[in-house]
Amino acid sequence: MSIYVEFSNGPVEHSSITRNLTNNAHGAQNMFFGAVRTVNLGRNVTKIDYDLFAPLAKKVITEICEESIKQVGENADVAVIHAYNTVKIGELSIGIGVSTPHRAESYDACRYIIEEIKMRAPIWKKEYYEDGETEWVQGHALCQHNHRETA
Amino acid sequence: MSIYVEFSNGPVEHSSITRNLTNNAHGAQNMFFGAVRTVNLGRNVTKIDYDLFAPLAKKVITEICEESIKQVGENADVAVIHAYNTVKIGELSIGIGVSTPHRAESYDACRYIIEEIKMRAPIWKKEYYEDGETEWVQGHALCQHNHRETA
Amino acid sequence: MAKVTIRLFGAFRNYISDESVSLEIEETTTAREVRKSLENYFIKNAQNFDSKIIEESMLATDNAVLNLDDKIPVGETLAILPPVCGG
Amino acid sequence: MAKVTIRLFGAFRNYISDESVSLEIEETTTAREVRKSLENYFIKNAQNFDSKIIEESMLATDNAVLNLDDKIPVGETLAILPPVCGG
Repeated sequence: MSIYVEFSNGPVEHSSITRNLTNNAHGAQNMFFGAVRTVNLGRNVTKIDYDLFAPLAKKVITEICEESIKQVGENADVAVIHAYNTVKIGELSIGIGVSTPHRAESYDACRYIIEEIKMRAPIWKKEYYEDGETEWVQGHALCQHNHRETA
Repeated sequence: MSIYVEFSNGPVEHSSITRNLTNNAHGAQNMFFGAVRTVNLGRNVTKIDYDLFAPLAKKVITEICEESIKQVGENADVAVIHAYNTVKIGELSIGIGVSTPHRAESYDACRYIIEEIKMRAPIWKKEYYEDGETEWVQGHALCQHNHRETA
Repeated sequence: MAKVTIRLFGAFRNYISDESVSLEIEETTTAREVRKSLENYFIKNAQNFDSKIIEESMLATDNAVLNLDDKIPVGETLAILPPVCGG
Repeated sequence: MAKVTIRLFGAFRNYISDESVSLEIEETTTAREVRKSLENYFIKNAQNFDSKIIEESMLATDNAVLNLDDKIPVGETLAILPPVCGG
Protein backbone atom coordinates (compact mmCIF):
# COMPACT_ATOMS: atom_id res chain seq x y z
CA MET A 1 0.00 0.00 0.00
CA SER A 2 1.34 3.41 -0.93
CA ILE A 3 -0.18 6.88 -1.11
CA TYR A 4 1.29 9.73 -3.11
CA VAL A 5 -0.36 13.16 -2.88
CA GLU A 6 1.14 16.18 -4.57
CA PHE A 7 0.24 19.61 -5.96
CA SER A 8 1.38 20.87 -9.32
CA ASN A 9 2.05 24.54 -10.08
CA GLY A 10 0.20 24.63 -13.41
CA PRO A 11 -1.33 21.68 -15.24
CA VAL A 12 -0.98 18.03 -14.21
CA GLU A 13 0.71 15.66 -16.66
CA HIS A 14 -0.67 12.18 -17.34
CA SER A 15 2.81 10.76 -16.85
CA SER A 16 3.12 12.13 -13.33
CA ILE A 17 0.33 9.73 -12.33
CA THR A 18 1.28 6.74 -14.47
CA ARG A 19 4.89 6.74 -13.26
CA ASN A 20 3.68 6.38 -9.67
CA LEU A 21 1.89 3.07 -10.32
CA THR A 22 4.60 0.43 -10.43
CA ASN A 23 3.42 -2.39 -8.17
CA ASN A 24 4.11 -5.70 -9.95
CA ALA A 25 1.52 -7.48 -7.82
CA HIS A 26 -1.23 -5.22 -9.20
CA GLY A 27 -2.90 -6.28 -12.44
CA ALA A 28 -5.31 -3.34 -12.63
CA GLN A 29 -4.85 0.42 -12.90
CA ASN A 30 -7.74 2.85 -13.02
CA MET A 31 -7.09 6.54 -13.57
CA PHE A 32 -9.18 9.65 -13.66
CA PHE A 33 -8.10 12.99 -15.10
CA GLY A 34 -10.05 16.22 -14.98
CA ALA A 35 -9.48 18.61 -17.87
CA VAL A 36 -10.53 22.22 -18.36
CA ARG A 37 -13.42 22.29 -20.81
CA THR A 38 -14.19 24.98 -23.38
CA VAL A 39 -17.72 25.46 -22.09
CA ASN A 40 -19.07 25.39 -18.54
CA LEU A 41 -22.71 26.13 -17.79
CA GLY A 42 -23.09 27.71 -21.22
CA ARG A 43 -20.17 30.15 -20.94
CA ASN A 44 -17.00 29.98 -23.02
CA VAL A 45 -14.09 29.39 -20.66
CA THR A 46 -10.52 30.36 -21.60
CA LYS A 47 -8.69 29.18 -18.46
CA ILE A 48 -9.11 28.41 -14.77
CA ASP A 49 -7.08 29.59 -11.81
CA TYR A 50 -7.01 27.07 -8.97
CA ASP A 51 -6.58 28.20 -5.39
CA LEU A 52 -5.87 25.63 -2.70
CA PHE A 53 -5.13 25.60 1.00
CA ALA A 54 -2.14 23.32 0.71
CA PRO A 55 -1.56 21.89 4.22
CA LEU A 56 -5.20 21.03 4.84
CA ALA A 57 -5.77 19.91 1.22
CA LYS A 58 -2.87 17.48 1.51
CA LYS A 59 -4.19 16.12 4.79
CA VAL A 60 -7.78 15.77 3.54
CA ILE A 61 -6.80 14.12 0.25
CA THR A 62 -4.47 11.72 2.07
CA GLU A 63 -7.33 10.77 4.39
CA ILE A 64 -9.61 10.21 1.40
CA CYS A 65 -6.98 7.94 -0.16
CA GLU A 66 -6.67 5.99 3.08
CA GLU A 67 -10.44 5.55 3.23
CA SER A 68 -10.56 4.32 -0.37
CA ILE A 69 -7.79 1.79 0.25
CA LYS A 70 -9.53 0.51 3.37
CA GLN A 71 -12.77 0.10 1.44
CA VAL A 72 -11.20 -2.10 -1.23
CA GLY A 73 -9.34 -4.36 1.17
CA GLU A 74 -6.03 -2.59 1.90
CA ASN A 75 -4.06 -3.86 -1.13
CA ALA A 76 -3.96 -0.72 -3.28
CA ASP A 77 -1.56 2.02 -4.35
CA VAL A 78 -2.91 5.52 -4.92
CA ALA A 79 -1.51 8.67 -6.50
CA VAL A 80 -3.30 12.03 -6.60
CA ILE A 81 -1.98 15.25 -8.08
CA HIS A 82 -3.98 18.49 -8.14
CA ALA A 83 -3.03 21.64 -10.00
CA TYR A 84 -2.85 25.12 -8.52
CA ASN A 85 -2.60 28.44 -10.36
CA THR A 86 -3.41 28.53 -14.06
CA VAL A 87 -4.74 25.60 -16.09
CA LYS A 88 -5.74 26.28 -19.70
CA ILE A 89 -8.31 24.66 -21.98
CA GLY A 90 -7.52 21.00 -22.59
CA GLU A 91 -4.97 20.89 -19.78
CA LEU A 92 -5.42 18.73 -16.68
CA SER A 93 -6.42 20.06 -13.27
CA ILE A 94 -6.37 16.74 -11.44
CA GLY A 95 -4.99 13.25 -11.89
CA ILE A 96 -5.92 10.20 -9.81
CA GLY A 97 -4.39 6.76 -10.24
CA VAL A 98 -5.21 3.58 -8.34
CA SER A 99 -3.64 0.16 -8.78
CA THR A 100 -4.99 -3.02 -7.22
CA PRO A 101 -4.64 -6.77 -7.86
CA HIS A 102 -8.00 -6.93 -9.70
CA ARG A 103 -9.98 -4.40 -11.68
CA ALA A 104 -13.21 -3.83 -9.74
CA GLU A 105 -11.32 -2.41 -6.77
CA SER A 106 -9.32 0.00 -8.91
CA TYR A 107 -12.47 1.50 -10.44
CA ASP A 108 -14.25 1.73 -7.10
CA ALA A 109 -11.39 3.38 -5.23
CA CYS A 110 -10.67 5.83 -8.06
CA ARG A 111 -14.32 6.87 -8.20
CA TYR A 112 -14.54 7.29 -4.43
CA ILE A 113 -11.49 9.55 -4.41
CA ILE A 114 -12.76 12.03 -7.01
CA GLU A 115 -16.23 12.22 -5.45
CA GLU A 116 -14.82 12.92 -1.99
CA ILE A 117 -12.22 15.42 -3.22
CA LYS A 118 -15.00 17.42 -4.86
CA MET A 119 -16.90 17.52 -1.56
CA ARG A 120 -14.12 17.84 1.01
CA ALA A 121 -10.84 19.17 -0.36
CA PRO A 122 -10.18 22.90 0.26
CA ILE A 123 -9.74 23.82 -3.40
CA TRP A 124 -11.42 26.59 -5.37
CA LYS A 125 -11.54 27.62 -8.98
CA LYS A 126 -11.90 30.94 -10.74
CA GLU A 127 -13.09 30.70 -14.31
CA TYR A 128 -11.99 33.20 -16.96
CA TYR A 129 -14.46 33.74 -19.79
CA GLU A 130 -14.09 34.82 -23.39
CA ASP A 131 -15.94 38.06 -22.66
CA GLY A 132 -13.29 39.08 -20.12
CA GLU A 133 -15.32 38.34 -17.02
CA THR A 134 -14.21 36.03 -14.23
CA GLU A 135 -16.06 34.11 -11.56
CA TRP A 136 -15.25 31.95 -8.54
CA VAL A 137 -17.22 28.77 -9.17
CA GLN A 138 -19.98 27.95 -6.69
CA GLY A 139 -19.14 24.86 -4.68
CA HIS A 140 -20.05 22.61 -1.77
CA ALA A 141 -20.05 24.05 1.76
CA LEU A 142 -17.50 22.23 3.88
CA CYS A 143 -18.53 20.40 7.00
CA GLN A 144 -16.51 18.92 9.86
CA HIS A 145 -16.22 15.63 8.07
CA ASN A 146 -12.64 15.13 9.15
CA HIS A 147 -13.50 15.56 12.80
CA ARG A 148 -16.15 12.91 12.56
CA GLU A 149 -14.01 10.51 10.57
CA THR A 150 -11.02 10.70 12.87
CA ALA A 151 -13.01 10.86 16.11
CA MET B 1 -17.48 11.04 -30.93
CA SER B 2 -14.38 9.15 -31.97
CA ILE B 3 -13.27 5.54 -31.60
CA TYR B 4 -9.66 4.40 -31.85
CA VAL B 5 -8.93 0.66 -31.68
CA GLU B 6 -5.43 -0.67 -32.21
CA PHE B 7 -3.20 -3.64 -31.42
CA SER B 8 0.32 -3.35 -30.12
CA ASN B 9 3.09 -5.86 -30.88
CA GLY B 10 4.40 -6.12 -27.32
CA PRO B 11 3.33 -4.05 -24.32
CA VAL B 12 0.94 -1.11 -24.45
CA GLU B 13 2.26 2.29 -23.34
CA HIS B 14 0.22 4.59 -21.12
CA SER B 15 0.98 7.45 -23.50
CA SER B 16 -0.55 5.67 -26.48
CA ILE B 17 -3.92 6.00 -24.74
CA THR B 18 -3.51 9.45 -23.21
CA ARG B 19 -2.44 11.02 -26.49
CA ASN B 20 -5.69 9.87 -28.10
CA LEU B 21 -7.90 11.83 -25.70
CA THR B 22 -7.76 15.43 -26.84
CA ASN B 23 -11.35 16.64 -26.97
CA ASN B 24 -11.50 20.14 -25.45
CA ALA B 25 -15.22 19.79 -24.77
CA HIS B 26 -14.57 16.82 -22.47
CA GLY B 27 -13.78 17.57 -18.82
CA ALA B 28 -13.41 13.95 -17.74
CA GLN B 29 -11.05 11.14 -18.73
CA ASN B 30 -11.23 7.67 -17.24
CA MET B 31 -8.63 5.08 -18.13
CA PHE B 32 -8.05 1.46 -17.36
CA PHE B 33 -4.80 -0.41 -17.85
CA GLY B 34 -4.25 -4.11 -17.35
CA ALA B 35 -0.76 -5.14 -16.26
CA VAL B 36 0.89 -8.55 -16.04
CA ARG B 37 1.09 -9.53 -12.38
CA THR B 38 3.81 -11.57 -10.69
CA VAL B 39 1.32 -14.08 -9.31
CA ASN B 40 -1.82 -15.54 -10.88
CA LEU B 41 -3.86 -18.19 -9.10
CA GLY B 42 -0.93 -18.90 -6.81
CA ARG B 43 1.67 -19.48 -9.53
CA ASN B 44 4.66 -17.22 -10.19
CA VAL B 45 4.29 -15.78 -13.66
CA THR B 46 7.29 -14.54 -15.66
CA LYS B 47 5.54 -13.33 -18.83
CA ILE B 48 2.41 -13.75 -20.93
CA ASP B 49 2.07 -14.33 -24.66
CA TYR B 50 -1.11 -12.87 -26.10
CA ASP B 51 -2.75 -14.38 -29.15
CA LEU B 52 -5.52 -12.50 -30.90
CA PHE B 53 -7.66 -12.94 -33.99
CA ALA B 54 -7.06 -9.43 -35.29
CA PRO B 55 -9.86 -8.75 -37.81
CA LEU B 56 -12.64 -10.06 -35.59
CA ALA B 57 -11.08 -8.61 -32.43
CA LYS B 58 -11.01 -5.17 -34.02
CA LYS B 59 -14.61 -5.49 -35.11
CA VAL B 60 -15.83 -6.77 -31.74
CA ILE B 61 -13.93 -4.14 -29.72
CA THR B 62 -15.17 -1.38 -32.02
CA GLU B 63 -18.74 -2.61 -31.50
CA ILE B 64 -18.20 -2.64 -27.72
CA CYS B 65 -16.93 0.94 -27.89
CA GLU B 66 -19.98 1.97 -29.93
CA GLU B 67 -22.28 0.35 -27.38
CA SER B 68 -20.54 2.13 -24.50
CA ILE B 69 -20.81 5.50 -26.23
CA LYS B 70 -24.49 4.97 -26.94
CA GLN B 71 -25.10 4.06 -23.29
CA VAL B 72 -23.60 7.29 -21.99
CA GLY B 73 -25.39 9.58 -24.41
CA GLU B 74 -23.24 9.65 -27.57
CA ASN B 75 -20.81 12.39 -26.52
CA ALA B 76 -17.69 10.34 -25.78
CA ASP B 77 -14.30 9.57 -27.29
CA VAL B 78 -12.82 6.11 -26.77
CA ALA B 79 -9.38 4.60 -27.34
CA VAL B 80 -8.54 0.92 -26.83
CA ILE B 81 -5.16 -0.72 -27.42
CA HIS B 82 -4.52 -4.41 -26.77
CA ALA B 83 -1.13 -6.09 -26.82
CA TYR B 84 -0.24 -9.22 -28.78
CA ASN B 85 2.85 -11.40 -28.44
CA THR B 86 4.98 -11.06 -25.32
CA VAL B 87 4.15 -8.86 -22.32
CA LYS B 88 6.41 -9.12 -19.28
CA ILE B 89 5.77 -8.57 -15.58
CA GLY B 90 4.71 -5.02 -14.85
CA GLU B 91 4.10 -4.25 -18.52
CA LEU B 92 0.66 -3.41 -19.88
CA SER B 93 -1.51 -5.80 -21.88
CA ILE B 94 -4.44 -3.43 -22.44
CA GLY B 95 -5.21 0.26 -22.26
CA ILE B 96 -8.67 1.81 -22.40
CA GLY B 97 -9.36 5.54 -22.34
CA VAL B 98 -12.71 7.31 -22.38
CA SER B 99 -13.34 11.04 -22.36
CA THR B 100 -16.76 12.61 -21.80
CA PRO B 101 -18.06 16.03 -20.74
CA HIS B 102 -18.65 14.85 -17.13
CA ARG B 103 -17.04 12.19 -14.98
CA ALA B 104 -19.78 9.61 -14.27
CA GLU B 105 -20.06 8.75 -17.96
CA SER B 106 -16.31 8.29 -18.37
CA TYR B 107 -16.16 5.77 -15.52
CA ASP B 108 -19.25 3.88 -16.69
CA ALA B 109 -18.16 3.58 -20.32
CA CYS B 110 -14.60 2.58 -19.40
CA ARG B 111 -15.89 -0.13 -17.07
CA TYR B 112 -18.34 -1.46 -19.65
CA ILE B 113 -15.59 -1.76 -22.24
CA ILE B 114 -13.21 -3.87 -20.13
CA GLU B 115 -16.00 -6.16 -18.92
CA GLU B 116 -17.24 -6.80 -22.44
CA ILE B 117 -13.76 -7.24 -23.91
CA LYS B 118 -13.07 -9.96 -21.36
CA MET B 119 -16.27 -11.76 -22.41
CA ARG B 120 -16.38 -11.17 -26.14
CA ALA B 121 -13.04 -10.27 -27.72
CA PRO B 122 -11.19 -13.15 -29.45
CA ILE B 123 -8.01 -12.84 -27.41
CA TRP B 124 -6.12 -15.56 -25.52
CA LYS B 125 -3.19 -15.65 -23.17
CA LYS B 126 -0.49 -18.18 -22.45
CA GLU B 127 1.20 -17.78 -19.09
CA TYR B 128 4.85 -18.69 -18.56
CA TYR B 129 5.75 -19.77 -15.03
CA GLU B 130 8.95 -19.65 -13.02
CA ASP B 131 9.14 -23.44 -13.02
CA GLY B 132 9.35 -23.47 -16.83
CA GLU B 133 5.78 -24.62 -17.45
CA THR B 134 3.28 -22.79 -19.62
CA GLU B 135 -0.48 -22.76 -19.80
CA TRP B 136 -3.23 -21.25 -21.95
CA VAL B 137 -5.46 -19.49 -19.44
CA GLN B 138 -9.01 -20.80 -19.11
CA GLY B 139 -11.54 -18.28 -20.39
CA HIS B 140 -15.13 -17.54 -21.30
CA ALA B 141 -16.80 -19.52 -24.08
CA LEU B 142 -17.84 -17.18 -26.88
CA CYS B 143 -21.44 -16.92 -27.91
CA GLN B 144 -23.10 -15.27 -30.91
CA HIS B 145 -23.42 -12.01 -29.03
CA ASN B 146 -22.57 -9.97 -32.09
CA HIS B 147 -25.27 -11.59 -34.13
CA ARG B 148 -27.85 -10.74 -31.53
CA GLU B 149 -26.62 -7.20 -31.04
CA THR B 150 -26.57 -6.33 -34.70
CA ALA B 151 -29.72 -8.25 -35.64
CA MET C 1 -16.71 -31.07 -51.72
CA ALA C 2 -14.70 -27.94 -50.98
CA LYS C 3 -11.59 -27.15 -49.04
CA VAL C 4 -11.83 -24.90 -46.01
CA THR C 5 -8.94 -23.42 -44.08
CA ILE C 6 -9.41 -23.02 -40.35
CA ARG C 7 -7.04 -20.80 -38.38
CA LEU C 8 -6.08 -21.99 -34.91
CA PHE C 9 -5.92 -19.80 -31.80
CA GLY C 10 -5.05 -20.13 -28.15
CA ALA C 11 -4.92 -23.62 -26.71
CA PHE C 12 -5.36 -25.27 -30.14
CA ARG C 13 -1.75 -24.32 -30.73
CA ASN C 14 -0.79 -26.79 -28.01
CA TYR C 15 -1.70 -29.64 -30.28
CA ILE C 16 -0.10 -28.95 -33.63
CA SER C 17 2.54 -26.49 -34.70
CA ASP C 18 0.68 -25.27 -37.78
CA GLU C 19 -1.24 -21.99 -37.67
CA SER C 20 -4.13 -23.49 -39.59
CA VAL C 21 -5.72 -26.73 -40.67
CA SER C 22 -7.30 -27.53 -44.05
CA LEU C 23 -10.34 -29.79 -44.22
CA GLU C 24 -12.46 -31.17 -47.05
CA ILE C 25 -16.10 -30.29 -46.35
CA GLU C 26 -19.43 -30.42 -48.11
CA GLU C 27 -20.30 -27.04 -49.52
CA THR C 28 -23.66 -26.86 -47.74
CA THR C 29 -22.54 -27.98 -44.34
CA THR C 30 -23.03 -26.16 -41.01
CA ALA C 31 -20.61 -24.77 -38.42
CA ARG C 32 -21.56 -27.71 -36.19
CA GLU C 33 -20.49 -30.23 -38.84
CA VAL C 34 -17.23 -28.44 -39.53
CA ARG C 35 -16.45 -28.33 -35.83
CA LYS C 36 -17.07 -32.08 -35.69
CA SER C 37 -14.70 -32.65 -38.64
CA LEU C 38 -12.10 -30.53 -36.90
CA GLU C 39 -12.48 -32.58 -33.73
CA ASN C 40 -11.89 -35.76 -35.75
CA TYR C 41 -8.84 -34.17 -37.35
CA PHE C 42 -7.35 -33.37 -33.94
CA ILE C 43 -8.16 -36.78 -32.51
CA LYS C 44 -6.30 -38.32 -35.44
CA ASN C 45 -3.36 -35.90 -35.67
CA ALA C 46 -2.68 -34.52 -32.20
CA GLN C 47 -1.28 -36.12 -29.06
CA ASN C 48 -3.42 -36.05 -25.91
CA PHE C 49 -6.23 -34.09 -27.55
CA ASP C 50 -9.10 -33.34 -25.16
CA SER C 51 -12.42 -32.95 -26.98
CA LYS C 52 -13.71 -30.66 -24.23
CA ILE C 53 -11.95 -27.71 -25.83
CA ILE C 54 -13.82 -28.26 -29.10
CA GLU C 55 -17.16 -28.28 -27.32
CA GLU C 56 -16.40 -24.87 -25.81
CA SER C 57 -15.07 -23.37 -29.04
CA MET C 58 -16.86 -21.50 -31.80
CA LEU C 59 -16.17 -21.11 -35.48
CA ALA C 60 -15.92 -17.61 -36.85
CA THR C 61 -15.24 -15.64 -40.00
CA ASP C 62 -13.21 -12.43 -39.92
CA ASN C 63 -16.44 -10.59 -39.19
CA ALA C 64 -18.56 -12.69 -36.89
CA VAL C 65 -18.84 -15.68 -34.62
CA LEU C 66 -20.97 -18.34 -36.35
CA ASN C 67 -23.96 -20.00 -34.78
CA LEU C 68 -23.63 -23.77 -34.77
CA ASP C 69 -26.51 -24.04 -37.22
CA ASP C 70 -25.18 -21.39 -39.60
CA LYS C 71 -24.20 -22.51 -43.09
CA ILE C 72 -20.48 -22.25 -43.66
CA PRO C 73 -19.76 -19.32 -46.00
CA VAL C 74 -18.07 -20.65 -49.14
CA GLY C 75 -14.55 -19.54 -49.90
CA GLU C 76 -13.85 -17.78 -46.62
CA THR C 77 -11.09 -18.69 -44.24
CA LEU C 78 -12.55 -19.70 -40.89
CA ALA C 79 -11.14 -19.58 -37.37
CA ILE C 80 -11.72 -21.85 -34.39
CA LEU C 81 -11.98 -19.78 -31.21
CA PRO C 82 -11.52 -21.38 -27.79
CA PRO C 83 -12.87 -19.65 -24.67
CA VAL C 84 -11.46 -16.10 -24.51
CA CYS C 85 -9.63 -14.23 -21.79
CA GLY C 86 -8.44 -10.90 -23.15
CA GLY C 87 -7.63 -7.78 -21.23
CA MET D 1 -7.32 40.08 23.68
CA ALA D 2 -5.15 38.35 21.09
CA LYS D 3 -4.42 38.84 17.44
CA VAL D 4 -5.42 36.15 14.96
CA THR D 5 -4.43 35.97 11.32
CA ILE D 6 -6.99 34.52 8.93
CA ARG D 7 -5.91 33.46 5.45
CA LEU D 8 -8.37 34.11 2.64
CA PHE D 9 -9.25 31.68 -0.13
CA GLY D 10 -11.43 31.54 -3.21
CA ALA D 11 -14.16 34.14 -3.51
CA PHE D 12 -12.92 36.07 -0.46
CA ARG D 13 -10.13 37.28 -2.72
CA ASN D 14 -12.74 39.19 -4.70
CA TYR D 15 -13.17 41.63 -1.86
CA ILE D 16 -9.71 42.65 -0.75
CA SER D 17 -6.32 42.23 -2.33
CA ASP D 18 -4.59 40.97 0.82
CA GLU D 19 -3.98 37.25 1.29
CA SER D 20 -4.98 37.43 4.93
CA VAL D 21 -6.76 39.55 7.51
CA SER D 22 -5.72 40.19 11.13
CA LEU D 23 -8.36 40.53 13.81
CA GLU D 24 -8.30 41.25 17.55
CA ILE D 25 -10.21 38.50 19.33
CA GLU D 26 -10.84 37.31 22.85
CA GLU D 27 -8.60 34.39 23.66
CA THR D 28 -11.47 32.13 24.66
CA THR D 29 -13.75 32.81 21.76
CA THR D 30 -15.32 30.29 19.34
CA ALA D 31 -15.07 29.78 15.61
CA ARG D 32 -18.58 31.18 15.33
CA GLU D 33 -17.55 34.43 17.01
CA VAL D 34 -14.44 34.80 14.88
CA ARG D 35 -16.47 34.25 11.76
CA LYS D 36 -18.84 37.00 12.92
CA SER D 37 -15.90 39.36 13.51
CA LEU D 38 -14.61 38.54 10.03
CA GLU D 39 -18.01 39.31 8.57
CA ASN D 40 -17.98 42.70 10.28
CA TYR D 41 -14.48 43.33 8.97
CA PHE D 42 -15.59 42.64 5.40
CA ILE D 43 -18.76 44.69 5.72
CA LYS D 44 -16.61 47.61 6.83
CA ASN D 45 -13.64 47.19 4.48
CA ALA D 46 -14.92 45.59 1.27
CA GLN D 47 -17.12 46.90 -1.51
CA ASN D 48 -20.33 45.00 -2.30
CA PHE D 49 -19.68 42.34 0.31
CA ASP D 50 -22.41 39.70 0.43
CA SER D 51 -22.72 38.09 3.87
CA LYS D 52 -24.07 34.89 2.28
CA ILE D 53 -20.54 33.73 1.55
CA ILE D 54 -19.59 33.97 5.25
CA GLU D 55 -22.57 31.85 6.26
CA GLU D 56 -21.43 29.08 3.91
CA SER D 57 -17.78 29.26 4.93
CA MET D 58 -15.88 27.44 7.65
CA LEU D 59 -12.83 28.34 9.67
CA ALA D 60 -9.96 25.88 9.67
CA THR D 61 -6.47 25.33 10.95
CA ASP D 62 -3.78 23.71 8.81
CA ASN D 63 -5.03 20.35 10.06
CA ALA D 64 -8.78 20.47 10.37
CA VAL D 65 -12.00 22.28 9.65
CA LEU D 66 -13.32 23.78 12.91
CA ASN D 67 -16.81 23.26 14.24
CA LEU D 68 -18.58 26.55 14.84
CA ASP D 69 -18.60 25.86 18.58
CA ASP D 70 -14.92 24.90 18.73
CA LYS D 71 -12.64 27.15 20.75
CA ILE D 72 -10.16 28.99 18.59
CA PRO D 73 -6.69 27.48 19.08
CA VAL D 74 -4.37 30.18 20.44
CA GLY D 75 -1.42 31.25 18.30
CA GLU D 76 -2.36 29.37 15.15
CA THR D 77 -3.00 30.98 11.80
CA LEU D 78 -6.54 30.28 10.68
CA ALA D 79 -8.11 30.08 7.24
CA ILE D 80 -11.60 30.97 6.06
CA LEU D 81 -12.82 28.39 3.54
CA PRO D 82 -15.72 29.17 1.20
CA PRO D 83 -17.64 26.31 -0.46
CA VAL D 84 -15.20 24.07 -2.33
CA CYS D 85 -15.10 22.82 -5.91
CA GLY D 86 -11.85 20.99 -6.54
CA GLY D 87 -11.14 18.38 -9.16
